[in-house]
Amino acid sequence: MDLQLEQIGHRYGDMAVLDNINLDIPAGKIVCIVGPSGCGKSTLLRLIGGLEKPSAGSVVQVGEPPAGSFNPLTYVFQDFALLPWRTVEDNVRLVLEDHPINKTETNAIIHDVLSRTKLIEFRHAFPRQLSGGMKQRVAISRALAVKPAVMLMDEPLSALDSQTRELLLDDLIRLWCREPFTSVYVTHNLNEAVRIGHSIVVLSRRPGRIREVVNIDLPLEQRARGHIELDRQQTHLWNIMRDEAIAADQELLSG
Amino acid sequence: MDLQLEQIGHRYGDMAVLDNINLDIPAGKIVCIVGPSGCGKSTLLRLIGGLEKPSAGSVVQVGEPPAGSFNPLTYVFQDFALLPWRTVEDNVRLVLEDHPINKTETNAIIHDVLSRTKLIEFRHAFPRQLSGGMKQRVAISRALAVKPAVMLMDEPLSALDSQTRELLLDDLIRLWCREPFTSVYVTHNLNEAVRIGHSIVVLSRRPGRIREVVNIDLPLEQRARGHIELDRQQTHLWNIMRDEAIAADQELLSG
Amino acid sequence: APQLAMAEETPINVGALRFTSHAASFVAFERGYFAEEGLNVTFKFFQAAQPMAVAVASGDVDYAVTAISGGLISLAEKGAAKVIGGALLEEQGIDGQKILVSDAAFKAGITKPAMLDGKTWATTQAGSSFHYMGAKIAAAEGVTLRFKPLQKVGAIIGAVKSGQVDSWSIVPHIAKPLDKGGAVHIIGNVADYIPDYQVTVVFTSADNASNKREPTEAFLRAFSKGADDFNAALVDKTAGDDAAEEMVKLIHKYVYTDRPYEKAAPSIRNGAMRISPDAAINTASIQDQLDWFKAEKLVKQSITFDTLVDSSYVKK
Amino acid sequence: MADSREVAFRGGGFAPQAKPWVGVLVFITVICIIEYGTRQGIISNLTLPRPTDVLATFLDLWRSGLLWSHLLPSLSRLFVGAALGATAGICIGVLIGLFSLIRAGLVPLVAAIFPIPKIALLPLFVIWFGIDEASKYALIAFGTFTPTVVATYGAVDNVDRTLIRMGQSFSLSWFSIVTKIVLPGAMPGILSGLRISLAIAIILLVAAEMLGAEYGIGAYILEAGSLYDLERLFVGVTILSLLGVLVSTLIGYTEKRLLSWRG
Amino acid sequence: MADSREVAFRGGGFAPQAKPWVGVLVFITVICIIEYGTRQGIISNLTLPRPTDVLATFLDLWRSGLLWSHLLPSLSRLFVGAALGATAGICIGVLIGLFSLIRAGLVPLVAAIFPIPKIALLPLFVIWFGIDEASKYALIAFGTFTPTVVATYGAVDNVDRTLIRMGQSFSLSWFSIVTKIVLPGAMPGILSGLRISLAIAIILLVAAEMLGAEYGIGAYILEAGSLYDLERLFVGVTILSLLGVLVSTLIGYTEKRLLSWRG
Ligand SMILES: Nc1ncnc2c1ncn2[C@@H]1O[C@H](COP(=O)(O)OP(=O)(O)OP(=O)(O)O)[C@@H](O)[C@H]1O
Ligand SMILES: Nc1ncnc2c1ncn2[C@@H]1O[C@H](COP(=O)(O)OP(=O)(O)OP(=O)(O)O)[C@@H](O)[C@H]1O
Ligand SMILES: [Mg+2]
Ligand SMILES: [Mg+2]
Repeated sequence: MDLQLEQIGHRYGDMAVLDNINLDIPAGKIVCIVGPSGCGKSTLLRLIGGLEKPSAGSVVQVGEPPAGSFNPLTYVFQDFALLPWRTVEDNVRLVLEDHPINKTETNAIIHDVLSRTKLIEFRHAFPRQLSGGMKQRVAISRALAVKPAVMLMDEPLSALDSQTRELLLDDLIRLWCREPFTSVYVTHNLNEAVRIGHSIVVLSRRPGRIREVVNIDLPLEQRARGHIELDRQQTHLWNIMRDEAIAADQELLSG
Repeated sequence: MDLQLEQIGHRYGDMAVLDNINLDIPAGKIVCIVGPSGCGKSTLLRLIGGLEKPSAGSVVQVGEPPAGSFNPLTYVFQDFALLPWRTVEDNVRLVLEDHPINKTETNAIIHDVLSRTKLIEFRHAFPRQLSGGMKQRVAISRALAVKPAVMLMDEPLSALDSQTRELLLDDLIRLWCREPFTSVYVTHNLNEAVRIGHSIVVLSRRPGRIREVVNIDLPLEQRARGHIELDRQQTHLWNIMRDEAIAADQELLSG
Repeated sequence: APQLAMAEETPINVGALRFTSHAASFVAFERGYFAEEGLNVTFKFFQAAQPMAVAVASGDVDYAVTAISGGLISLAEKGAAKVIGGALLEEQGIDGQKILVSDAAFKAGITKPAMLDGKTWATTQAGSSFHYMGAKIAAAEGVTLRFKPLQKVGAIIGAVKSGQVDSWSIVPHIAKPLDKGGAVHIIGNVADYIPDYQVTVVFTSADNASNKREPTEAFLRAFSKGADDFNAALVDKTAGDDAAEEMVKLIHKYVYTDRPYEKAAPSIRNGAMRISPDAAINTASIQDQLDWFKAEKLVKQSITFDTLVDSSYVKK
Repeated sequence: MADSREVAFRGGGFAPQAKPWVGVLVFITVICIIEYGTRQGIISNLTLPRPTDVLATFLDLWRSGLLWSHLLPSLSRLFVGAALGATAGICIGVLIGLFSLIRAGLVPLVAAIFPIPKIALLPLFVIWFGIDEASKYALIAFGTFTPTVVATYGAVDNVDRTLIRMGQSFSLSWFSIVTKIVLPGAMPGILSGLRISLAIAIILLVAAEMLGAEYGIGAYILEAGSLYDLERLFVGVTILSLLGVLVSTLIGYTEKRLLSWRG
Repeated sequence: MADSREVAFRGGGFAPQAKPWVGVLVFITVICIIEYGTRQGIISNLTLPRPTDVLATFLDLWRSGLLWSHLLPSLSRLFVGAALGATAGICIGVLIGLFSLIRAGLVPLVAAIFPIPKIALLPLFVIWFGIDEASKYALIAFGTFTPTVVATYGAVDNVDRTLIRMGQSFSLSWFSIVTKIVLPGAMPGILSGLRISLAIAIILLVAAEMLGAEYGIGAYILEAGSLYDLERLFVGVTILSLLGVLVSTLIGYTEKRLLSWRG
């Protein structure tokens, strides 16, 4: 299943947030979206996932979602969005409860996703007992549990410290290599973008427009730390964005 | 004025947080502290600044603080710690109000530090109107206003998005190059550490002990992005820390 | 006999306060007069008279005894309550309600009601019997009083004891111990100013008065019997000491229950005032009270004696 | 692209939208139903008064000038009592927030005083404070005090500790930290506590005016109640209700001015 | 190193420490002072009763068995009334939190009802609910209702919207979102609202028992007040105060059990 964004525009009241976004999200690929703060990255992700209706244009789903997918478009949130009153296991169970599957199947799915993220031992722990990295791994397990066609990730690593972020980025890459998934991955971190993105979409300052789309052909498994090609791409991206970032940082926020 | 940490140990109740820390902080140098989450970096910084009393050992101040320093040991906090009900200018004024200087002097100091951080235009804005980068620049101005002998910085950039972080790191380096200051700089980000640290102290998992001290001789102004020597040092640090980071991330938090 | 007319016992609710002035009902109940009339009485006790009046209007209580108050007249005007008989009566010669002054006022030389000019007079609420008594005394003596509404008898006692209001009038069993304690002084009798004052009346809902004649008459008969016993034992004291003792014991089942008998007995004896024989109504007194309420603009001008009283039940 | 379709919308909701006219409509409907019911006799005149009669009674009260004779003493009692109670409450609350010893001593005392009904103490208030204005002020002050204390020390507790540590790290004096960081930081919590305290103060007006008040909205209500005059009772209750709305609006306005930094 | 010295400590403070014995000490001191004062005659017997007399009165009450005759009806009124009011309040509060239309219609109504003193409506309660238990339940329920509504919709409003969006993003049904996300998320706020509502319920016990109650702590207090019997008045007040502490402890316990996930 592919996604196509067709001339998407969005406004909040008088404020234009996104303008004329055209983009293809092919199956099995990770599309990264980068851009200065407030340029509408999260908004774009909400439009793709159907959590908000675009003011103009449309998000089109091409082809059927794979059979057995409970929730074709599935989010992973920056702040994990775990229910603090449910254990790890029950947080995953939450998203399966509304579907017509029996208890053994549910337990099998939970076991499967928690072992893929190495959380089996912690299945009875409450979120408050987990470190940030573990919380995000729970959120990823939960997303995997509904067998998504597309994973929509909004800065999934930015709430973590940079060491944990390194570890989790490796985990994500390993997960993708084992079984490729489609993803739209919003990030602020250019290093993250060049490590995990098959293509990187650079948005301009608000109202967000597509400045450039950078494709990186290097297979994910070969993108080690400090790879020369990646450093080159990262510096290229930084040069595109530098002025926008300075301007965005110097702006007084309204309201 | 130098600082010397002598056999510092610290416990909270039954929990040992720091153990046998010996460290010299020479004047005019930036000492970075890195280590896994919860290893006691912030605690160590609080001990150095006199905000907490160490359970064992002592922090010794060698030599007099420079004349005219209102607050020899001055913090820059991760979450900015700006008073939301005061404007930029008044946030800086706050820390001068308890000192016996007259109004014109105060205003001159405020003007000076705000222009060094390029915030003059925004002096009447409230914190809520500022972007994260600007807020941290206000916090840095406030720290500069009291003419500190040592700046104690607790992950000053980690609340910012990575593009703003790049910009602010450059600003900090430029500030230091213009007028070298002494600093203890806690960070999670190894890239930040190799870019700004004259020496980098690696702490072990809790209870924090010094694993290694890495000295980088390259002058700050030459440490550009993607410098080979820095990348090498960064990878070296990552290798020291990797296992600690994994273990720290896998730990259930107590309480 | 009336009880044959009714196939089985009629259940009725009687509202009461735990005061000696409600003794007629207690006696009629304890001595089986209600049962003889085929009435199965349940007492509903209240902390104040005003909610009791409202409870009669709402049908929660069938019969009750209370002072004529603005509230009762208003309920009668709304077609919800009717006075059907008389109860407590001021009578010259019998110990009745007392006029009190605070110790401070007494020391300042106020020893007669005539000297109360410009002084404060405690009432519970505007339109209460205290208000009426004060107004009548003031009119008779040609003085002006300032009325202080204090809502609760407890608050009034506190205010009089501490000298914050100057004067008040109250039933003897409260007045006498206060006087004895020295904090207040009795300076007169209400009966001297309002002769034959109909202090309390028996009333019921308008519906009972007009549509349930039989049980209403039965109630009044039993009530009167209780009143006769009470008057004989404690007011006229014609029944002898044993009867008086027995009467006090009977009443102690309802009043001052949490005090030992020895402490309660004097209060019960002190509280004995005449209850109108045959529940007769002193029409003149009621008319006077009604006129006063109207003059004070506390009730609607359109109310007549017959709105308030159903005089078909008892002798006037 | 035979099998292509738009992504379905599944967000929205759970976000209240302002619909001010609905509130007005509800009030009008309720009043109309009561008017109709009382006119038709479905609602007996013992149960509820006719709204038009209440209005007429109110207009009478206004024209006779008595409205002001009742309203002004009540307002001054409310003002003085609430000012005393709130000021004392804020002071004690701040002290509790700042000093562990005072907290340990007073918090249980306040907790024990809170559930005491003020009307139970009416006879004592007469002795303690007399039956003039002092006892009314005292009763309202007493009722306003406890909730203000609780709200205030809660607000002080909730002041961001990092801001306090910041103040200490710049070696600010204790006094500066309290006046420049703790108090402004606690202000939002204190103000929202005042919303409740002042509503309680209005409620206590009736209890306060049980004590020898001839004039005052509370006294007016009590008299109406004792005369079972429902029209006047409802006029009084409506005035208190409007007073509540007014006070709440005033606090909203104060919040807007004092807390303009929240944007 | 002639001029070397340790860094001065300047942190600490602004963090309350538990000192439970101080509270106990304060109570004991206050009681001792009153005892001494009344014995010496510094405090007149009109102003405050002697604590030992209060205790003796309490013991009498206990021995006579009347304590239970007064306490049990009050407890059952409190329980039924507060349960009714709190349940209705939580339901309406959740509805207000969930539906904009209901919010727009009911919030102004609740705001208008809040400042109405319940004692002003006593005569009406008799007509509406009679003089038996129903009117006492109704009065307490009515008084508990409004603060519970306000606390509940506040709690629902404060449920983290990202959790709700998460639920929607997984296409959970509306019902699942409400029962599994909104209600558990609002629970801490609802419970802390109940603290206030139940304190109010205890306060209203006295008002409720003005309505034709023979037995009950409120009736006991009223009778003591009307006889100006300070010992008994204080026995009653102390019982209510202890009841308040008990209820607050019970809520604390419920919080601990229900909100164990907060750790
Ligand atoms: N529900 C909303 N109502 C009104 N304005 C909104 C809403 N959501 C977002 N905005 C505004 O739209 C703009 C874009 O927001 P968005 O969150 O999409 O930016 P972003 O690129 O994700 O920023 P960041 O990098 O900080 O996460 C911002 O100015 C924001 O204030
Ligand atoms: N005031 C305190 N009382 C009790 N325990 C504390 C206190 N402050 C910190 N700790 C504990 O001490 C340990 C070290 O905390 P500290 O904040 O110094 O770590 P850190 O290295 O700064 O972590 P991070 O990288 O997450 O900022 C943690 O386990 C923390 O929970
Ligand atoms: Mg975003
Ligand atoms: Mg830290």
